Amino acid sequence: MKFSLLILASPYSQQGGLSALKFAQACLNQGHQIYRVFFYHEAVQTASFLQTPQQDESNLHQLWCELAEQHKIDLVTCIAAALKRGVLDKSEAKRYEKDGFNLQKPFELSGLGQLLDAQINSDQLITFA
Amino acid sequence: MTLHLIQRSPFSNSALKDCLNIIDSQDSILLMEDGVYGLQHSLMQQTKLTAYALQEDMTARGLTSKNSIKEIDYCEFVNLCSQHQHVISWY
Amino acid sequence: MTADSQEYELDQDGFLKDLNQWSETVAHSIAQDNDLTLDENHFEIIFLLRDFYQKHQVAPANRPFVKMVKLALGQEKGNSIYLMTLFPQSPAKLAAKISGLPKPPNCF
Amino acid sequence: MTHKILIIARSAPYGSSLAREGLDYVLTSAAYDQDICLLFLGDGIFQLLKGQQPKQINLKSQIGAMEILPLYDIEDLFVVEEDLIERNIDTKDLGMKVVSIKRAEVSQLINSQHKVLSF
Repeated sequence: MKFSLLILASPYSQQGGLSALKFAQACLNQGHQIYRVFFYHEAVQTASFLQTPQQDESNLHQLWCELAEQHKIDLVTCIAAALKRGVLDKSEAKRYEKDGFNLQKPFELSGLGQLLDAQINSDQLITFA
Repeated sequence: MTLHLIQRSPFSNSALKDCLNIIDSQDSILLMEDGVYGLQHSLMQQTKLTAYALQEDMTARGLTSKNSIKEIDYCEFVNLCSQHQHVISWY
Repeated sequence: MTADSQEYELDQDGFLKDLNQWSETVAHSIAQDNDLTLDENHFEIIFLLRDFYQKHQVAPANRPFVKMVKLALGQEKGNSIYLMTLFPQSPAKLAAKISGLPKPPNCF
Repeated sequence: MTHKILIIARSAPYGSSLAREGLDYVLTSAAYDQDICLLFLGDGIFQLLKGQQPKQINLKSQIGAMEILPLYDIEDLFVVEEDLIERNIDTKDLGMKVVSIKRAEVSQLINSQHKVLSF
């Protein structure tokens, strides 16, 4: 089956991101496909590569990167929700004349159309809030 | 046939109550994250619905199953999702 | 940028940075940057769009934009060919830019 | 292919951005020609109240944005009748034309859809 995940949970204030990772891993272990992971609402902060948790805590950003690279998963961050929360890639930083950026591959910024595409083209879209 | 994911505690959030208000007898319910505190709530203790709770979230919180609610792992969680027409999260 | 000795700034995509600076003169100037000369037909739509934004605080996508014009001014003007003639290529986006509405964050 | 998508709105506006972000998704989906209907349930009903003036708290109006739904050809707005009563709200207090349905009818609505998402 084709699954997509919608994550709304703030990465370190809520459990949703960690649950989503476990769910994604379980999907892949059973031979299912993850079509896309879409980060929206507070979850857009997961996309920032500047997050620096302590060594004995999970680094959500890094865990998603590893999973995405291993299994070629699409990690899409909602551009509108991300920009206002200070999550920008290099080209958006340039466009809005900001000094720095904090999002790069495998994460990417895109519109809500990508969430619609995921909802339509997956058998199941599971929300982690 | 819908699988309802309850992701918040019923003692502080209306997710479980709102869901039970509209749930169909054919539907199933899965308690996860703080939703597993639903195990302690009278709303779940009376239920005749097919109900599950995510074992890892229960264990993490020191909860044990008291009634007909079935403990499942992530593998079974994925299976349940694939067996239902819709999966709706309540948070 | 200056229009009628009034200073205003545009961002890289040609949208007004400070929406409060919008005036008809500024609209003419933004239009010129987009190789467009405005007449009263343009302004009829511009004021309609500004009213709409004031009321709903949302800039409409293309199809709803056409429908909005149709509801307000009738079929003769509320069709995509007419609006495409006034605001070529992407009418809703170009009209929003000239009308001093905010830049949509995604490019759809 | 056009999909029938149901969006369940159960967040009150303003206190959290979920209601607004849910509406943004609705508008995007409708702009891509999907067949969208909305169900207001629980606190989501508060999104529909007349007379919202969120300028006072420096936020954009939820009801103001929802008024444009007909322009996006979204005509099917449902509210749960018992949830209205529970909140002491009459349909006259709502700023949009809605259809009241009973709690017992919600699962039928859900089952009639291709896709369902809640905000």
